[in-house]
Amino acid sequence: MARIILTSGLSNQFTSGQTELEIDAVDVRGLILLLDESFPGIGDELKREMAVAIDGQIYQEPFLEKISTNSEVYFLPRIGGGKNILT
Amino acid sequence: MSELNYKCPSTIDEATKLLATANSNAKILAGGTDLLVQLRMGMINPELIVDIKKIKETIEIKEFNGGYRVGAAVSGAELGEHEGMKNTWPGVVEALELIGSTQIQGRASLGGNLCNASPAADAVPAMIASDAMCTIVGSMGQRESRVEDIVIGPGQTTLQPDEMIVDFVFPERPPRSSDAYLRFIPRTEMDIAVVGAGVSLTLDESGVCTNAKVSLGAVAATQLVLEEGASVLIGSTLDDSALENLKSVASAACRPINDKRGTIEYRTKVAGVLAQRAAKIAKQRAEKV
Amino acid sequence: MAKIHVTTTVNGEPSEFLCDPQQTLLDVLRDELRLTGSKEGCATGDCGACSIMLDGRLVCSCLVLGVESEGLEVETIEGMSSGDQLHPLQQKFLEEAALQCGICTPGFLVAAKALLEKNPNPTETEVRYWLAGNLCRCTGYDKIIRAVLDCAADLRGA
Amino acid sequence: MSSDNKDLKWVGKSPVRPDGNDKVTGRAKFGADLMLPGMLVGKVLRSPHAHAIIKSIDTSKAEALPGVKAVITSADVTDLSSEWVPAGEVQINFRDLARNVMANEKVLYNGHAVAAVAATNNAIANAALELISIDYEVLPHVIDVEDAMAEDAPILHEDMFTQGVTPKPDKPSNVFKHVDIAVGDVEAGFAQADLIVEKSFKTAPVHQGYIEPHAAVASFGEDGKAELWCSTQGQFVVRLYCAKLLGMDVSNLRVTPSEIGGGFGGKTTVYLEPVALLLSRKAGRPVRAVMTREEVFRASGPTSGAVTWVKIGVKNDGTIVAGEAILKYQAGAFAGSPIQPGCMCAFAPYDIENVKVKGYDVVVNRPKVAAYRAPGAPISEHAVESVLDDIAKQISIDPLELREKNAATEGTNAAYGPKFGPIGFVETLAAAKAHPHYSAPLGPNQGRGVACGFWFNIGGDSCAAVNVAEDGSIVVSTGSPDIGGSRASMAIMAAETLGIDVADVHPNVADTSSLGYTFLTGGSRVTFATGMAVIEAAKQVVETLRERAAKIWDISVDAVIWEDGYAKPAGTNAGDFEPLSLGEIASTAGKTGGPISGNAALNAQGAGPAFGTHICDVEVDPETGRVTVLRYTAVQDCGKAIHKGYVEGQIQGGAVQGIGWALNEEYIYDDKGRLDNAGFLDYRIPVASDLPMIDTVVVEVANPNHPYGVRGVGEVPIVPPMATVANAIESATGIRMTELPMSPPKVLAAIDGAK
Repeated sequence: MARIILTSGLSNQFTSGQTELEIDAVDVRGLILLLDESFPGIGDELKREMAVAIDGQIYQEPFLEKISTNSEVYFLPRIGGGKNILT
Repeated sequence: MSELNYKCPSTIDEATKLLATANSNAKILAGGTDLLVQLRMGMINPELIVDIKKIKETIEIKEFNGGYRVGAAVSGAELGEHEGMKNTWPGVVEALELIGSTQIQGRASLGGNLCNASPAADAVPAMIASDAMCTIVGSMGQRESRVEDIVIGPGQTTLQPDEMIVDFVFPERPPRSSDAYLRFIPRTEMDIAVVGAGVSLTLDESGVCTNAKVSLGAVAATQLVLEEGASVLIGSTLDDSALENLKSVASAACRPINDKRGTIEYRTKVAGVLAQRAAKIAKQRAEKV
Repeated sequence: MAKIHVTTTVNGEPSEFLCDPQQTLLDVLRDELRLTGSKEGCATGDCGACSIMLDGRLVCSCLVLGVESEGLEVETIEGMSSGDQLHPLQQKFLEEAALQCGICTPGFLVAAKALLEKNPNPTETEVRYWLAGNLCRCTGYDKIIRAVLDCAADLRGA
Repeated sequence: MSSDNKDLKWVGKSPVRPDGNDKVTGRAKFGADLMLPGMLVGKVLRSPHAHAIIKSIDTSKAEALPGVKAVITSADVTDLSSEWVPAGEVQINFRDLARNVMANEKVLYNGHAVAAVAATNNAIANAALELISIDYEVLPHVIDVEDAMAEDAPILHEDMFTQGVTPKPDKPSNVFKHVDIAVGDVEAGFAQADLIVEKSFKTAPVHQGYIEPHAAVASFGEDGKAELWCSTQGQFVVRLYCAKLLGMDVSNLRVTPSEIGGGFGGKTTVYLEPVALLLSRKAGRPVRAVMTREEVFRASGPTSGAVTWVKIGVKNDGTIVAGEAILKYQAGAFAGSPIQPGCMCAFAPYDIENVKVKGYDVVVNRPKVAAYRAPGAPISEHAVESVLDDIAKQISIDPLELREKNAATEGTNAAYGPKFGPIGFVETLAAAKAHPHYSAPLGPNQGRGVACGFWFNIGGDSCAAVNVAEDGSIVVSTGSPDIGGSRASMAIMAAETLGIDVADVHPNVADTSSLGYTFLTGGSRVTFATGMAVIEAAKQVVETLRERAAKIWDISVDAVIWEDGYAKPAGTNAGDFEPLSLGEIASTAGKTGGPISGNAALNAQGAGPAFGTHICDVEVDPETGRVTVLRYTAVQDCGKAIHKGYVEGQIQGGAVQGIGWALNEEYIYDDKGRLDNAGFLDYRIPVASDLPMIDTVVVEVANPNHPYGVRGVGEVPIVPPMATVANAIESATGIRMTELPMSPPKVLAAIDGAK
């Protein structure tokens, strides 16, 4: 089971405070689908807002990145040279 | 869009005629460092611009009764290259040279700085402290005036619409006389004075101050002449207690405003500090001449 | 509006143009003569990007009327190199990475050239104060000041 | 390849930049330098009010003025529905973007665009603006972030309900969203602390201050296709935004980036570009729109002003046991301040078990904030680095040692979550400690301060084409505008990969129709991400060159190696052939399979986070409050410096922007909410005579995810200066300044107050 960590912002909104989960998923796409089944609505939020760090490696636009059984997967807000505040 | 015309007369007579016929819709162009900004920003909308830089009297520096006549349109760069003025009136020269950048120095003039009538004008307190006179010509003829009698409020002068300043007269100086001008700005360059202080003085052989004049800028609607400041210096050797007195009378005399460049409290405090520091520099200079 | 005919010399070339009385020399150089090397960063004499030489004096062309240049000598960045030879200051700015975006560079070069012609051996402080009217937001000025000092040393050595 | 690779030929050197000659001769064409036949002048009418309802706009008089060819208002801009959509890696709300470009229903800040005209010359355009009459109903305004959060504050957007709070609020608010970051248990952490220090701070909004004002030239065709030339950090981003706002097919718009006169994040969005296009479409002629400096200050940028509070608990030995922060950032008139990265960066440099950060994104009647170098980070890290300085003093430990004791290293869980890979923070601390500056003597009224800074750095989408010309010279095309010498780094990486002279590589910045999507120049991503694309494309070229040589020699490609720009037989049994140069292979390319070209399109992952440590000496005039920076040293981990000179330049420039932020830069508003210092005269960026030389120390801890070990450089150096200078002032005067800018009146008041 991979260890999944959510921001406290997300956990307040969708998982009633739970920030750590154990889930089996082969890649980020699959993981988000599984999360959305247990916490309806979180999927869109994750796809729209979040980057992912798998074992320390940050992916700004995660989708097909592989997840191994003992991976540590952090969802964190996308960041960029201010490009997250363009409007 | 009112029609704007430009004229570049070569004599004072031509210039004053142009000013007279334009009845107060004309602006005089010397260095233009204020005028062009005001034009660009739409703050002024004149019908005629009279460029006085082709008039011999306004662009030359000449010796006069042991002192100097400095044309109203002489640039800071030119004044700064004039050994005589630098040695006799270093405070006046440094005041004009403090205005803006090297580029501004290529244009900015004593006449423009005075007639723009800004309370923060750098050259004006120095000229007032130096007891400078100016020559004014209008359609009614020529008159002389003390520089300190020209500015009567922000943007307001005692000049008539058809009058122009031709030159400034800096009198001959007795031995052991000198002057200094200091201003405070947030950066080291390129700002408008938050406070300015000009001091001119004369010492006797024993180092006692026999004559002094102190003027402050940017601490009231017009430049201030500190009679009291002069009297605390005269008769003293500009020792610490005299300078402390100068500091407090200078601060006491301030009637500043709060604006984007400084607060009442700050301007009042720093005016005293600068008057004190300027007096020290003037003293050191006077001891050397 | 009645345009005024002006005859002047730009970078050594006799030059004529028509301009409105309120048009600045910078507008004339850029829009009428198509010499766009002089830049408008502020139009109020605060940034120095439009620096030129007017009858041997360093000025901001945004604070000069086009009509004022009648009969005068105007020198711009376009006249700084000769043929395919860069001016030593231009060369030094390239070698020492004294520019990043390059928008302020023409103004700095014109101003620095004026300095070295007046004072071939300036101190760092003299260079910094002479160039205080030229704003640069990219470099922090360090490499610009070094380039001017190093170029001055080369020219003295040469 | 790693950064300690000794046999690098070009990487790390400082060759003259390929675009240098044009930039020292005035030949380079910047945004306002382009002219087209029949070109009109575009000008924008802006709101004199901070907050008002637009009751009506009458443009008839302006339209009737001879020489006026087009007038537009918000009626000409499609009012898009409010949705946050991904744009590249970015979240953007096109409705806000449209309404910032041209005010609709309400003006939300002094300087907000309300109409625009295109006329045959400047004077007519200006006259036309004066003929547009607008009936405003002035509303109460709010400028300060905490006033905007107050119960009774004037509301900017009636449809804004605070996000990230449950239950959903029932009334609108100026707080767009809350951000929460929590690791461990701060209460438990503080309970273990021997010393707890907490302080509040205020930072001023600051403008990027690029010397080149925004400029755009647009030419719209009758066929619905358009050309746009503009000064931007990202031509592809401009293309997307403009196409969306004008309802065009993205590919019908060709955007060509001019040379760009500085950006620092401020040219990552659009202001004039859609306006110029709309005017050109309406007038049927090319239109050039250029901002005045006053417009730049009133209507573009800046970064957020903020109110921050930080609480840190330590053991007597200096171990940080807990850190907590509350950050309130101004977003300007529309939602979207850099609060998120601000929260994430606050404690990022340190290994702290218990961290809690709460952030607020707050709208106020100011121009919409834009990106500015390491957006959000300088504001939160200023507070943390200031509090750390007080802690070091109170437990009498050297401020660098305090940071060394708690510094994040490889494997540390960053305060925002994931583990750090290889990072060079402690190396920068060690280099700072060893630097002669740190032990140099100080005089009276002088003080020394140190502080650190962190930024993530990013990668993202980049394309590159490497084309071999007939004579073997190389043209490298990328989609990344060159703000600070990136053409030079691209040329260096291509030359290194191809084993040829850097002078034979000619980089070029391509327009949106000539190359694939490339995300903008920002986030310190270009040398990393676009560099990876260039290296990848160059490797393809090398492969092709080996194949062609194999064909010429009629041997197997495996028997051909590429070395120092030549194809050579792999060994004696491969055959005895004279090495073939790139030129020789290129000249016969037609016979061996046609032109030789490499093309890469990638989304670069694995950007290397970067850290900096700065040292500053100041002298404080106790009678005037003037702070003079006497000496400044900036140490930074750059992974690998590709072009040494421009890496140093980035660090020096960033540090000096930070010094301006620390000492003099601020927005001054009058009681009507109008900006009172919209110019370089009273918005005081540092001038040459304000500064000493900026000494730089480049530390190189390679980023394993880049072929040459590159980390982004441009953002980090603006993070430490505000606290570095504040800490130096504290050391000189014993006074902790908590409000930026630390201008003479504030410093003097603090000194007198302490007497």
